[in-house]
Amino acid sequence: WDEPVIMEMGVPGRRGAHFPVAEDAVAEAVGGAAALVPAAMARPERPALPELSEPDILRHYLHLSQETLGMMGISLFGTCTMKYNPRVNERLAARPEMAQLHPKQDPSTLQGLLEGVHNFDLMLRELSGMDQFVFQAAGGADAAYTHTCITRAYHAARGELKQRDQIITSIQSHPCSPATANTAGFEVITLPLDEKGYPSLDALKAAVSDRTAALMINNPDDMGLYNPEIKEWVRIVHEAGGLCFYDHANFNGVMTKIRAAELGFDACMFMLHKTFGVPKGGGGPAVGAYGCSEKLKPYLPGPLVTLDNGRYALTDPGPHSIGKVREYYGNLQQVMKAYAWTRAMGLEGLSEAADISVLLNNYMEKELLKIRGVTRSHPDIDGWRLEMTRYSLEELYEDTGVTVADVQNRMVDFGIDAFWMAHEPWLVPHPFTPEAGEMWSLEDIDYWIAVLRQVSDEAYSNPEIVQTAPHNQAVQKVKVEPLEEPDHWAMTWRAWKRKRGVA
Amino acid sequence: WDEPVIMEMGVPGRRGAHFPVAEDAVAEAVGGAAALVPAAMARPERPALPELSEPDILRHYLHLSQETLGMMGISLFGTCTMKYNPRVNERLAARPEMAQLHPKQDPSTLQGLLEGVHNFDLMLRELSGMDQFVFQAAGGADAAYTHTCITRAYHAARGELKQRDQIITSIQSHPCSPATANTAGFEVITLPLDEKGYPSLDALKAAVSDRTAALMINNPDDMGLYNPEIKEWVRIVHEAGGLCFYDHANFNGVMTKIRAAELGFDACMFMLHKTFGVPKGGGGPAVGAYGCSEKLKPYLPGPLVTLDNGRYALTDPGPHSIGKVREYYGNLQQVMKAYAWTRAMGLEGLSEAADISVLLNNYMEKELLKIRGVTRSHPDIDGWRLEMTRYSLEELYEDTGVTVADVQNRMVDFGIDAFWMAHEPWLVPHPFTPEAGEMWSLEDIDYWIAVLRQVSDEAYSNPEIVQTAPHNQAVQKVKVEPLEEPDHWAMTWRAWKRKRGVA
Amino acid sequence: MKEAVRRAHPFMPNSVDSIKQELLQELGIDSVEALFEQIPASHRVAGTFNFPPTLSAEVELNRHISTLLAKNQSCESHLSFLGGGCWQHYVPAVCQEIMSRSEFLTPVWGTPSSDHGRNQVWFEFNSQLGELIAADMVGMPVYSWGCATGHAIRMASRLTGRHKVLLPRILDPERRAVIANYCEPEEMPSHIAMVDIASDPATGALDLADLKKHLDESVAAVYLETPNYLGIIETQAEEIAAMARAAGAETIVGVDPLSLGILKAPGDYGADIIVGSTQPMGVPMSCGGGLGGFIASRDEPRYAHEYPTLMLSIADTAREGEVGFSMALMHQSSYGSREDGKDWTGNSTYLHAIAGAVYLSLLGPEGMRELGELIIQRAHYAAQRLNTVEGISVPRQQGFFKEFVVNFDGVGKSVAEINAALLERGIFGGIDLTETFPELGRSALYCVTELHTQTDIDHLANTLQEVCS
Amino acid sequence: MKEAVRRAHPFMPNSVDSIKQELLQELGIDSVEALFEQIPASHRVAGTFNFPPTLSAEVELNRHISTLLAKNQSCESHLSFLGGGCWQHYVPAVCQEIMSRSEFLTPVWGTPSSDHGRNQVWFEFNSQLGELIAADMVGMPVYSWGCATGHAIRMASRLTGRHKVLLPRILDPERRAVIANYCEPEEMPSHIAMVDIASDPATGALDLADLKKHLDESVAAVYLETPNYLGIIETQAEEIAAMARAAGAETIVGVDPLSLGILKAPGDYGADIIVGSTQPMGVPMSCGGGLGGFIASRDEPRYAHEYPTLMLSIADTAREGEVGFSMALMHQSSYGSREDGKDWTGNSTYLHAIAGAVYLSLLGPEGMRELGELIIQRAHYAAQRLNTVEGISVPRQQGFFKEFVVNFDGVGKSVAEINAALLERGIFGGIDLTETFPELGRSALYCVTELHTQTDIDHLANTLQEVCS
Repeated sequence: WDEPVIMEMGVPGRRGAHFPVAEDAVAEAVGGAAALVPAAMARPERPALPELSEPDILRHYLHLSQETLGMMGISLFGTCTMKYNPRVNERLAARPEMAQLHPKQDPSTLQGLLEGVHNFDLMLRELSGMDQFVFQAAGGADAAYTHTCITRAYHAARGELKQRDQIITSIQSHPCSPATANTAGFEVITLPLDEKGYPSLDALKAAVSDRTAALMINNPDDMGLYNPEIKEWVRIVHEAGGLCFYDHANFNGVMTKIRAAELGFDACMFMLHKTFGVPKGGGGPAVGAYGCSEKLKPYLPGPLVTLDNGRYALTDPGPHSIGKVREYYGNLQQVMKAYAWTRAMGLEGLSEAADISVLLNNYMEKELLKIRGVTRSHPDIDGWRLEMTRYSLEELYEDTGVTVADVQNRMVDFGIDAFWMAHEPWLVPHPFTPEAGEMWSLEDIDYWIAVLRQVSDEAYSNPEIVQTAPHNQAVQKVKVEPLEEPDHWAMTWRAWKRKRGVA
Repeated sequence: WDEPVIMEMGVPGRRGAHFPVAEDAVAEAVGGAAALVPAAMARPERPALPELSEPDILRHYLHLSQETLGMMGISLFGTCTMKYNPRVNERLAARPEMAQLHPKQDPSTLQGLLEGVHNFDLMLRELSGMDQFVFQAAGGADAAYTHTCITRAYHAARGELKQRDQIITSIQSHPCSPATANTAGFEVITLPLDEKGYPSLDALKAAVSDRTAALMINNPDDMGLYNPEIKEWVRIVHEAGGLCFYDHANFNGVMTKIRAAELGFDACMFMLHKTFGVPKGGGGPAVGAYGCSEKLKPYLPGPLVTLDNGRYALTDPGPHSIGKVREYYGNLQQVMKAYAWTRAMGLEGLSEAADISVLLNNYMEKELLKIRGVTRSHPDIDGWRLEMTRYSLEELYEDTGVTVADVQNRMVDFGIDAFWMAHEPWLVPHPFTPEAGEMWSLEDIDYWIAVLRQVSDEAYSNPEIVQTAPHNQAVQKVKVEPLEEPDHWAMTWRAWKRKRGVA
Repeated sequence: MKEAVRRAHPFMPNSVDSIKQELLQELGIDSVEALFEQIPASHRVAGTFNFPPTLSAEVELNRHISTLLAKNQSCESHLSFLGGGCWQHYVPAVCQEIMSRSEFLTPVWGTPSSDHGRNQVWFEFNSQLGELIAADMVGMPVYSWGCATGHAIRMASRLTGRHKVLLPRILDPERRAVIANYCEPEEMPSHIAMVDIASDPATGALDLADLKKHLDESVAAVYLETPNYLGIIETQAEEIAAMARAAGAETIVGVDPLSLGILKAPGDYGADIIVGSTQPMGVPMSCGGGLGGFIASRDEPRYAHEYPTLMLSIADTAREGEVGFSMALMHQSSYGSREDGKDWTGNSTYLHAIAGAVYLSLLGPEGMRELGELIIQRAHYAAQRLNTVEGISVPRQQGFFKEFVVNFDGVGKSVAEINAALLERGIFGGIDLTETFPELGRSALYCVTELHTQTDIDHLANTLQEVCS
Repeated sequence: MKEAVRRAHPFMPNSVDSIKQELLQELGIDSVEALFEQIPASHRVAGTFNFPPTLSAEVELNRHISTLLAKNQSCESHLSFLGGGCWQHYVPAVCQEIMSRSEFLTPVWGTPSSDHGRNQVWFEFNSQLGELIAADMVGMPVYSWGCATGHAIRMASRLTGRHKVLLPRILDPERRAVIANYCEPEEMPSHIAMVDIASDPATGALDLADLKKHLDESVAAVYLETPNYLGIIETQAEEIAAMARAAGAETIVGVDPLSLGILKAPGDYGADIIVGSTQPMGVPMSCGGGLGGFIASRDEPRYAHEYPTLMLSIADTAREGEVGFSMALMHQSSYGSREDGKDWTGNSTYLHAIAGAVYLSLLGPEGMRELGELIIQRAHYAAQRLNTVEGISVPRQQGFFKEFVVNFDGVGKSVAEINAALLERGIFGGIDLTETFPELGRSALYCVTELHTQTDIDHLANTLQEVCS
């Protein structure tokens, strides 16, 4: 399809939808709409929206859907755990008994939903050892933010907030940990890695003080490395009076293997749209399920879903609550999907999924390292990685001039969606981080490996074909460099027209 | 996508769906399933179905959907009236209150459905002048067949069935008219066209006799020609004691303009999947709505949906009923969609749709006839055609060797799905019959015309590119000639494996 | 709701005055009315139409239709034991997902290339069905099981030149009525006589003695079903097929495909032509709108040339090693030969074939087995449970698949009364057989599937106990 | 339900013993346990999990979840007048169709080429929204209106270097609670003080005198909403923006996009930063799971460089004349700069942007107008009707959009009691304001949209009459 931007399409007067005209009695009673709008606020001209008919609009967006690879192809997007999204859950969540609920309905009219949410809370408690989950955070980063808000409330309740103004994290944590800590007003201390692939205990000890408000850490990290000293870390931070928050973004390889509370953490976070089978939707609606121990429960955002005398209730967590990180209770339709997915998997299924994801990752690693130009981060750290391994194409780049971005673009030509490279800052040059997970068949994984092998071969034999990729896609390579310039960027069609001088 | 046949895919032991194991109490009460199956009928081996996981299956069929053009592109499939299929109707019909109905439920539990069906019956009565509609026929051809069965019952009730063994139709009728007449046991008399484009009154008079059971005719025909003597035809057949059936397949151009009953017909048929906005689904589920006058009502297949004292009932049409042409009441979910579509269009909308489809067809005709190699059937018949025109590429073929099928294949390369050529027998060589209808924008129509112009240019400048088309499709031209040979055809994978000697 | 001003209709992109004017100008006319010149004035509609208000606003239309539908009670809102030709089975979400894809919802008839994906799905359905029933040749689906049977009988008549068919007395009355039309009234020259074959009253199996009595050289086909209308698994199928073959008649077997994970495939016990319903394979009931039928056989020209259906074949393409799909044997269809074609064909239930392909892929061999086992166990459990209710008996406790006859002779109420009482309690009781099979007394046909848990069955039994006492 | 034998899980294609064995062999190990060597034994789970039974059979899972959901009562089964931050508007079927396409449901983050179609839809959403609100720069959506406001206030604080924001007293308590977290407690060095501005009790409009009193050089931003939480259209918006500008403060305007078919666009009366909810544009409420927010502004580097959101730009591609889409200004996001980025970003509500793009395309300029007119007429009709009910008053009969305050001081019952009585009669009454806005007495916030017909409104009035008498 060669699909124009919709702002260019259509004909004046075409209609995509009608609305009823007000009933006669209504119009008689209140008069025309124009008279009801205060003159100062009446819109003088209609907004310059496109004018198309319904079939044209449908076809336009169907075409655009076909120009989106998504999980039609193979996507091993590391750190994000590509999951099967059972379509039964989509259909259930689309039912009016879920989709047509208003958050201010009386809880007596929401009993089924609250039961599902509560049941899922109980399951996550089992998986984490925590004492209460809330689902208000609308993404993993929002859950990290929730934690920073709770950290403020916790220390404020103790009168220590002014003093405790630092949050400690590692250079391998997800950017959302330092970013939300900073947004919440904390100073961020970022620990570097030592040669073992994680920060040293000494570095931690040096960072900890009576200014320490909290530790925010993931484990294993995005390189598939597990910090075996993590219990000690938690002990040290606790002793200094700080809170410990476990970013469980990389839970897939350790599901049912470890529990955050047993490692001593005060709180943790699961991403339902990553680990628990909820569709990613291109970037939400998502859920960062935030769980904590009894200690932090008074500070949770409210309301909590509780079971009282056989009825499910929405309960205020009390005066210490941080209030809200987002309006209402969270993306509960996504929580229901996660609940359904987890019931379908069952405990055994979760355990098996962790096994398979680790098994496949190590198989991939063995095969990928045979490919010319591919190396592994921390090559000197022996042993098996968990569900991910970080690789580098530095050698390929040095040999051929082909960058990791070129390889990414070229692989798309074979129906393989972009791998994840690495979060900033890049600790290894030209990084890439595929994650096998449990949903792709061995055949798919072998195909992925074969494509990377072929692209490597191309890089060594005919680098231009890789550097000018993609070749089989809806559009060619986008020129991204000018987008940092105010004269070139254009976030809307209005801006584009203006900057291009289009009529 | 390079998608293998699913029979080749998978790994033994993979599962796409689980079913529960019987509850303990059930298993205890009845024992294992094996014991419940009579030994003589126990299946010794599992069927050789493929073994895949759910995500693999989903992806396979999603890929195949993307390899289907359907109405993603532009399709002006003549005689079939491509319609917009409002997605709201699909969603409504998928509701459990429609999808999860059993036909043997007590009518008191089907009141909403029956109300919708009855309301739609009333609307079709308005559009046709008939006195009762039934929806049991599962397609237009099935409605024609219904008519032949009713014709039998009508004459049988008069003791004339043995004598009245002929059904008259025209060479321009849809093949289902003669075919269903023959299946019902009648001899078929097919009238040829005269120079005016429809059979002469003399030919009809010569054919009519006391053996005449019925006339089955469409009007306008697929060439966009209207037989202005049709009232006289009906009179002549009636006088001879025959019934007159109006195949309203080409209703789109005359909606709200003429009514079958006012022309004297005893019965008529509308295709809800063509004219009334129901999706075609690649070939059904469809509905041939069959309507008739009071005279034929006693012979209708049953039950009828009737309104009695404010309650909707399923009423037996009585002892003369032909019984059933298909189990139950018809594809009522499709009837509801047609009802919804017709309510959305409204009377004015139907009238406007007829206007637009005729207007666009004549516009297309004007433009298409400018294209080299394109001529019109009956070029000597002046005047405007209705919603279709039949063209011929004979000249193109004579000049270039490019066939109408080549052109069809080549147009697909531009995202234009196959046009309809013509029903058998072809009265003009290399025929094609686009139908503009009301759902395609003028821009789409202009694009269609431009593509045909380009293909014509190609045919004259570089015929090979047309003859070897398609070039941009999922698969190249299929070799169809061997498919008439028992050693080559293979309607199943089993047969293909056997004939190809595949393991 | 009145429309204040004329506005373009959302379904019609050219419903805009400027476009219509442009087109009229191109044609050099003032009004579209001129284009209808072919139609004599006396043919044009006189008078007005009594039409309900236009609901071009989707918000209104949606409300209207959903309010209508909300007046229904469904097999989801209620616990249903209705079967007998349309069955409530679980429809996996992936079937719905694929069947509702716009690409599959909207096509008509393209080229083998433009329809490639859809044709492949169809072929995969036919191929998987072929494995299930053990047949190398499968035609494209027809309207229903009854229609498939009607066509199959006509095929047999053409194959043998004979005009009689033997059918079981135990036959769905709906299906029988459909078949009757295919066999034509006696006045027609090609009339096919329908002769009923009795059943063994004890087992419900076909009475072989009665079959033998009627099976002579005038018989075109013997039609049998397993499980039959009353759920009974026919154990003598192989023997019956052999008898038919000996008499020069075709054996037509009707089958519930969902039984074939555990029951023997018809192709493996001598069926010549196999028919059945496609509805159980991933298609919602939709008050009977989910029906579909199939016709299959051995892959022999003798059979191939009598199919009325379209026939989709796998085939090579112009590219070495690539396969595509195309219709074969078109010339013998009504499209190819009008009245000289085999019966007729037309729009059918092809979208359901897409659901069926997905369904069979999802289940696979082990899913089919599990499903069959679950159904047969739960159905037997239900039969046992109901048999313990005072006044109720289940005459046949064995040898059935998912349906069975429940007799209420010991209850002082008619089946209609009992069903009415069940309905009040949220249950759709089984199909009333009192009038259609009077020899069974006050009986009803109960259907139990994978959707009925033990709890559901126990609830039925308890409610019947309450209702019948 | 017990599992008799281990069977491969349908979601996991490698959950097959043969594959797992093959992989173990490739790795030269006996058991997968070896791969977890990094995790010390003392870290591994001790003890067991108390987990509910596995429902790997979709037929069971579907039954379980749908049975749960059936315990809810919805705004479809009931007549609802709830609004106040989450609104029941009609969601056109095409929005649902497109939003549920597998291609849009499943992607994460590809290349500009592999994501091209989706990126274009996002750009089309931002572009259409830009037209609606009159803003050249629109960021990718955030979690909610409240979150958008919080970020906008922080943007203003960074832009001005000031740490105070003036907000209307009339503000959704939910949204206020969200904003409060963004403004940080006073202990934090970058704390932003929140100061309430009173409203004119008669009109509900912002009290300009009170505003003037607080508007000085310490103020980073003035935040106003129109229509506000109580539905009131702010008529002095232009004046307020001018006052803020004069004080060197930013004007942040929160707006209901569905009002903008008939109400003036914020960009046209001086708004610097515009925020609002995306939920009304084609997204079902889902108990609040349908929320989403937007942030927009003039296209000036000063604003552009303070956005915390991702920024999607149209751009040229390597092919002459072709356009594509890519993220701009990534370096300033938290992905690009960790704690040095602007606030933070992450997974958001981008799927809703797809629904929104379709929604705005469907409505177009005339649909937006029709919708706005219908809502404002029906809402006023409802206000009139309710005002006639004995004991009930609607203090403000004019100047609101779709929501308005209903006062029950004349009724001898609390709002909670009245709502309970309405619920018994199938109606969800308006949001109880008694505790959140005690100055309004016993009041409730009623919401009337295109979904409420005259009949529905009359039914509400009649039912209230019954309930309140």
